[in-house]
Amino acid sequence: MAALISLMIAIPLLGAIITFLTRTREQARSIALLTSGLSLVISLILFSRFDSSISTIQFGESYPWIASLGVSLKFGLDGIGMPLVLLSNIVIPLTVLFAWGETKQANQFYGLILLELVGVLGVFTSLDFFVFYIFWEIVLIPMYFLISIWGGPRKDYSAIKFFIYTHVASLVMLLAIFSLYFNAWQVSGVPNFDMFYLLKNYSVIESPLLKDAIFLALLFGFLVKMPAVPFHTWLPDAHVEAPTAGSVILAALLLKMGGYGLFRVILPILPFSGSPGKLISLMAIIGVLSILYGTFLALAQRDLKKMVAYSSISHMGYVTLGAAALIPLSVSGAMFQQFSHGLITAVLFMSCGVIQHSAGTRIIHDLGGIAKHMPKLAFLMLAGFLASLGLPGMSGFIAEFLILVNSYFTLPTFVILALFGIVFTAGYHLWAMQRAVFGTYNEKLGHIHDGADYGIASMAILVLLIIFFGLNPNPVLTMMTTNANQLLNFVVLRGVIT
Amino acid sequence: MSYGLLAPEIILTIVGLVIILLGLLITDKSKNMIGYFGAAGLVVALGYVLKTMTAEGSFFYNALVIDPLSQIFKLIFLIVSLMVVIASISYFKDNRNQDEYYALILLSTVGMMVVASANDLVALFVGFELASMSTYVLAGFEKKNPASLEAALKYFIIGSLSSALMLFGMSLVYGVTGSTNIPVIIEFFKTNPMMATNSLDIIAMIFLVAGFGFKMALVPFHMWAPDTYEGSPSVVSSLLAAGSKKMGFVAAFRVLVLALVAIRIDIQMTFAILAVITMTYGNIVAISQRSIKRMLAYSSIAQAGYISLAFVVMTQMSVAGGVLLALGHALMKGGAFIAVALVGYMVLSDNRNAKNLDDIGNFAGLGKRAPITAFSLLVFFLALAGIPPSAGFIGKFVLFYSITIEAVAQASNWLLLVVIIAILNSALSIYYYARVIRYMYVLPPNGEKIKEPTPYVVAILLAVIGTIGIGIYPEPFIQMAMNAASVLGV
Amino acid sequence: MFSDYAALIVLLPVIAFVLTLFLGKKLPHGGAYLPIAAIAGSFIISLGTFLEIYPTDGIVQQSMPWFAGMNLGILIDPLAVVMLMMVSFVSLLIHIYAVGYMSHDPAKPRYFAETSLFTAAMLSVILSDNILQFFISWELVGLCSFLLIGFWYHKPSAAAAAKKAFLVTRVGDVMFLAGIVLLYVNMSEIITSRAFSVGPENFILQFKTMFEAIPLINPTQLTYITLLFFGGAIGKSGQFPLHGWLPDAMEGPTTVSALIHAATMVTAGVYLVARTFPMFAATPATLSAGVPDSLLIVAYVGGFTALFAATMGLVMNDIKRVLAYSTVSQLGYMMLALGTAGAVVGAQAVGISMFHLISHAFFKALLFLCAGSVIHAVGTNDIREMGGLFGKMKITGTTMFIAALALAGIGIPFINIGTAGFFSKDMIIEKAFEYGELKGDFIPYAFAIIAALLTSIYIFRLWFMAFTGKPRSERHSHESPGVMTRPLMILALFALFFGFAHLGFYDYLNKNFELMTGEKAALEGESLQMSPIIVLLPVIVGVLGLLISYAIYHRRMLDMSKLVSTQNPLYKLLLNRYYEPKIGADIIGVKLTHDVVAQSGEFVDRKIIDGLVIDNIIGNTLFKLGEFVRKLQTGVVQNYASVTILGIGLLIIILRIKFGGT
Amino acid sequence: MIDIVFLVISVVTIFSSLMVVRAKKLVHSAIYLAGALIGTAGLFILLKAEFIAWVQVLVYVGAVVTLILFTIMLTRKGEEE
Amino acid sequence: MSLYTYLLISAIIFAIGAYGIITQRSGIKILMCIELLLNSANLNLVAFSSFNGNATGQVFAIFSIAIAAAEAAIGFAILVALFRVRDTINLDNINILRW
Repeated sequence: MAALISLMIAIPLLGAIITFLTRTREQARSIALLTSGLSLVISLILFSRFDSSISTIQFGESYPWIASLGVSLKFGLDGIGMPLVLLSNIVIPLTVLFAWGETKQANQFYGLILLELVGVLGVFTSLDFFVFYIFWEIVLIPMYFLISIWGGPRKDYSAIKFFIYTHVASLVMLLAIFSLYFNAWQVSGVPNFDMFYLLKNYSVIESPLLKDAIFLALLFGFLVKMPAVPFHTWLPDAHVEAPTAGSVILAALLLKMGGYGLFRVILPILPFSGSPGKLISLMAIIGVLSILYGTFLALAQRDLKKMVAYSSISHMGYVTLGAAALIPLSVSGAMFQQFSHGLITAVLFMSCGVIQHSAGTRIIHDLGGIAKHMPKLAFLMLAGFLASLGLPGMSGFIAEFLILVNSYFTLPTFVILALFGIVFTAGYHLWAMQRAVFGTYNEKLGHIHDGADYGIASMAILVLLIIFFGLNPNPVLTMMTTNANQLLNFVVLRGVIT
Repeated sequence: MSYGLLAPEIILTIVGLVIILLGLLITDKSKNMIGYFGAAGLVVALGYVLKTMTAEGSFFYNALVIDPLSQIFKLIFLIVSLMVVIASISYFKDNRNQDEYYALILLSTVGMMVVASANDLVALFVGFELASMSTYVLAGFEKKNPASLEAALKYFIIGSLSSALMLFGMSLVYGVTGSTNIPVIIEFFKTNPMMATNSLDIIAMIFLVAGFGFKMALVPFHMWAPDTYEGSPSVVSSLLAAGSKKMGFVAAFRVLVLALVAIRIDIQMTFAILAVITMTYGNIVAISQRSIKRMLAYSSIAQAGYISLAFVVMTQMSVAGGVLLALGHALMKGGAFIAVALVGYMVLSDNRNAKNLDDIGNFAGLGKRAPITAFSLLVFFLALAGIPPSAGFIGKFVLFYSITIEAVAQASNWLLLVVIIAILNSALSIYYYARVIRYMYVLPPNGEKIKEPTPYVVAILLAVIGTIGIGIYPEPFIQMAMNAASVLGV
Repeated sequence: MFSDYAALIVLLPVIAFVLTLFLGKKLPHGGAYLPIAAIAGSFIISLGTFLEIYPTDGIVQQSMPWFAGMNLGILIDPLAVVMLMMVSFVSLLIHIYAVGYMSHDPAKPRYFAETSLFTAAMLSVILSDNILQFFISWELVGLCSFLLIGFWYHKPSAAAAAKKAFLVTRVGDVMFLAGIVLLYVNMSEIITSRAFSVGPENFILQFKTMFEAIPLINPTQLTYITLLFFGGAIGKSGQFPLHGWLPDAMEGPTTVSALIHAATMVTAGVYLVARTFPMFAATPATLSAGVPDSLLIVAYVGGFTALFAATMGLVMNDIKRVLAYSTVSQLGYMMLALGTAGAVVGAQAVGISMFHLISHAFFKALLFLCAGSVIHAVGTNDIREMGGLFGKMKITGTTMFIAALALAGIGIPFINIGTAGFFSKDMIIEKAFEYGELKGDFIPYAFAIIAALLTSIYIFRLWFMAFTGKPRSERHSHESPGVMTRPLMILALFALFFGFAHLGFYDYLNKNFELMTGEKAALEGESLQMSPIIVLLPVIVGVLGLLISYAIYHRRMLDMSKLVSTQNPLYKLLLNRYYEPKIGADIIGVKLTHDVVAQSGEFVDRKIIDGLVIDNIIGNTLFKLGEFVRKLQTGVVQNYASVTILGIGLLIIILRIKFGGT
Repeated sequence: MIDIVFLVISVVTIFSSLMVVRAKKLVHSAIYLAGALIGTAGLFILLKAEFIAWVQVLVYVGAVVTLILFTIMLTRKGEEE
Repeated sequence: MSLYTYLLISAIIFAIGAYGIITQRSGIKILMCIELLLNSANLNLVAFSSFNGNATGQVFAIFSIAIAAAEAAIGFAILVALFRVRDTINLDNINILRW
């Protein structure tokens, strides 16, 4: 079967359309689960057939589309995209399962979730910049609706802020894509939006200033999505107001698009930019700033979900730092951090969702001792929090360890700064656990129930996966390392690092 | 000399006249059939244009030409008219004067089509006036409605002023060049570059810009547009925003682009400033509107700003982008106004004496009350905001991209700045579109679900299919636009 | 034969953990027998392995690649095997004891699951053949301690203590991690630049590889690396200044305290220094002549902690807190041994330190279990409310007295008869003296000898207050059941007689690093002839402490009320634990971090970045601008015409200016 | 001679145009408009475009001005102006 | 009589018309001013035609006169209709559509 990737994208798209048209909740959620499950199966097939030892594109597909612009529908996977495709396909069915009890406009709800899947899969697989951009933008729309229809009290503000903020960033990125495209066109005289082709021709640009401008525009597009401090303020708002499923998808998948961009686009052109040294420092500063800033802000939060949102910022800072270090293992560590954070943050947001649902509040001070009535949740939440604070044996540790250890070669100062964050990271996680989950039960909450079985089940699966990849990261780490090595061949050749 | 290529204009004229005749003969009740007749005429004309997309020809001593540029704009005009006519079948149902209405629409379409084909200033002027005058009447078609009449009056006054300005400009052009035939004029300018410093040229050009700019609703010639779009019957607003506006663009493409290139005046900067001011103004003012029609009007001004970026660099690519965006905008804006008309119908069916039919409050819960309309509006809004895959995205993409190319090629920082402003503007526009989307999908409905009348739905879906279709399969349209642009030889 | 299954030492308790966690509720005693059986299995394999490798001086090494050049592996050398046996054995006894102790707790399955995992993690620390796996297991130990200290999570104090334990040790862990980062960087530079071979059997962070590379590592870097490792050890072993969590950790069940503070977790820090001792010993001597810098610091920190913690042990009223400070103090001794003895006798110091570690494990576990038995009986932790228990709890009283003797290091010198503590602690104090003689620095010795006196005083104070005199509470108390007392008796035997194994133990452990790397690792110091008074002094202070306590707390010969009052600033300082909880938790933890840094960050984020820039400057300005520009649209058509005409005029003027012309 | 005629006609035309704007009463404006248009027709004749001049007089003066007068009549209410 | 004299007259009339449109309030007067504008354009066309020596300008002028008449008719019709519903043709008051 040749067209597995397009099939993988088409099935949820079809599923989304059918889901929109269904009338009952049962139909909607069954179809959503079925189609996302099918997509998962295909991605597992792809995963099992994937050859981790080569860095070239596998399962490539190409169909002509807009010939006059040189656009064609190109899809393919390599070690950068494959793990994220897998992650998307893991997270979405579990999100559907988690949100099994959704009653408000269920058909739209599940349909939008499936659309998100379509969008992120498209982003992670398309190899044509035009198509990439289209999927990149498509992702925004379902999320906007997820926040603004199923969101919390300030959903309007948050949804629109999310939309405009990230849209502006994408448009800036679009400008850079134009420039790349034009440049490549000038070189060859043939219009072509092929991603690798455009990136390869980046080095031909003569003006160093223009090179840096293009680079920064692309970087900006990705950093906003990640999000990195100081472009992060849309994230806490969006998370706080989004429904749990929305938060999960936002944090687990949408943020990963930014990181994906770093590896797919930024790193190949970094050595050829006008002033690589400065740009590397810039990325490193932003990375460390995000780590520390996110940590301290998380420490200041009263709302559990907001705290988790800031922890996302902090964790995504590691991705930037690892990418900026330009060491094969730090880069693969950063890729693994993306994968791992996707799983972990899903658990965290699901926990927040269950608590909100059962206790009716997420304010840490208003909770207290809920472990008494919600033992299963407390257990899984604890597991998630521990994974999030980088406990060894869970996937987050592997990623952070690789990043810290390997980034030290090129960015020692930044690594030392990042290390300071670790204690405080543990601090806010444990503080929240202690105040919200442990301690004396707050009788004001009334009698609360443990999370529903499907929610607990999906969280449990995620926790198992976190532990699995924490003990055995190789299934995804090997392919990441292969591609990181290939990416950094450029860098070494160019003499950016020695 | 065969006039076969002019068949669409001829068919529409005949159908229009027959409709007037029919109106005199048949009973008021059976007048509801006239709409279908008009639509049939439009479909035939449309089919003919589609068949002759790549045809070339020239008529009446070179006063009219058929070329890809004219054909693609005729396509736009015919599609818009068709949508408007179909929607009007519901909108003007049981109206005693609907025969005149349809006849006027068809005649104004003929006017627009003449402008699209015009190769002579006289033909251009005549077509312009034919289209304008029909639309003046259409804008004031609801004779009992003060808003409609006021809209018509304002439209008329500013419109005649602009016609006069345009005529004055044309007279100067004629005076300088001694001809009214556009190719001759261009040739003259090309061979007499010394004239470029002659202030008559500049004044003439600016008068022409003013005349066309009025139709395009460019700042500062835009003032009529919000009032007129708001006051006119929604279907007429649709025609004005989607069709008549494009007439200004095709005229500008025909005359201005060439003339300006020929005169070799470097007015890039001036046009850039006009375009930037136009889009920013449109977007900023649109933010605080409560009337959807008014909001759409301002958004239409903003879109005009984007399209007129094509004049800034005047490359084949940019003109193609402008044409594409014009095509896309015709579909999106036309569809959006028709959807607003449907909402007005819905509000009226709740309460016969309702005022402010297009108030944003009426859109609350539209997703539940009229799902097709709401979804279509969603598509239009997202497309207008330039979200892929849609006609709006493709148009903007090609356009912005062509300007970036020029910016890179000329190493021009301010051109790049123009693109950045344009891009930020298009992000800003999301703000007010999203507000309506929120009303439609987030807020609770304040009424029962309604049955959406079939004619409206057909018209809207036509636009939706076009909007998304161009977004998904843009290749033939890009080709068409490129061909059209190549006619200009820029 | 046993050594082939060495991995099972860790895996058995892990399996027991999983099974108990999920099936425990359905099994009798909360599934307690699963972990007991598993740990017994671990003990048997450890013992079997020991019996296999002891005669041949062999070691067990198994390794497999893991990710990114790291590996997972097992290393059983003398150092590891003695620890394995001790940990699995003590842990086994504590588990058995817990069957009785926890019999009334509804959350038994969770308890046994967690302790099982805890034991597994500790065993894994010991077995690791590389520093990364060591660190991972180390962290898991920390996790389990967090879970177990907060076992009664509904008690706010328990939840807070658990958090404190995790966070404070986390500070150390970050230093440890930083050390690993630095080590890794150095190692990989050595590997790439100096043709240092790393093969498929020879992984980058393996201890073996590390030790081989020691001569190639930049000495300054080596000092940093070892000090960062020691930072980790400080956190885990509760050394000053990261000692505060350990006494608070008494909020967990007493069996947990026994497990954590006697046998396992806290010793991991000492074990870390022992495990990487060759690196410590190889650091350059810049601070003091002839003493490697890192060892010097280890000695001082250990010595100071020994004394510092003992002072607080004097005044605590909570029976478990007294024992906790005692643990901190004894861990200080172990560190002191590594530092001072390391400087004079090289790698033999490991044996000296480990011997104290193991004997301490026996008597401290015994002390805790006895304390548990007492608490079980009287239902309070406060020794002021106990008294006269000896009559009712003969076994507990006797075994606890034996443990106290061992802790105080009582024995008869010259004929080498005495408790376990006598052999182990005296050796440390003697080596500290030897260090003083050789290096001219008697400060560590002074720390050690004063701490020994205080140790004796506080432990007998505890015993006399609890078991003698009149009962001070009305509560009916009774001896604990057999399942609890039998482990006490077994441990008491070890506390009494383990010391006699000291010579064999030292010999065996001395070979440790040679066995691994195949070469002699560290310097060999010649033994010094001690004067009898030095040999006698530790025992003398031990007996002196016993007598002082007897005098004050049993015979009431001195009135302590003057001293023991909150008017006395020294007493107040001690009772408030040198204000460490206040400084650590309130000022650094809450005020500085949360209130100042985090809140100002929040301010910047919400008010400046978000509020000012995004909402106000960008958002509101645009909206206001829109509202303003909107008003230009007056609705009067003449104005529209004016704008049109003015626009044309403006355009003409602009273009005229631009192009001139006629 | 032509010059004088031209001068007279142009002055009349410009004056009439100005009075279209300045006249207080609408009817006067309409009359002045007729004057201006006729003046323009005169200029047409001077330009040797007699046919256009005739069309101008017929269409403008004959039709448009009449239309204006009608409109003034239809939109007059009471004692306006 | 040079071409520029005619152009000057035409420009003056144009300016007067523009001035009227800006300042006047009565709808009818504004319409008249528009007629003036068209008239000035016609004058231009005829003048150019005469001095250029080709008849195109005159043809254009005829078209323009015819169109102007039609336009005027439509304009006045709108005014009358508006007068019926609003009872005024003072444009200052016709501003329900604004902002």
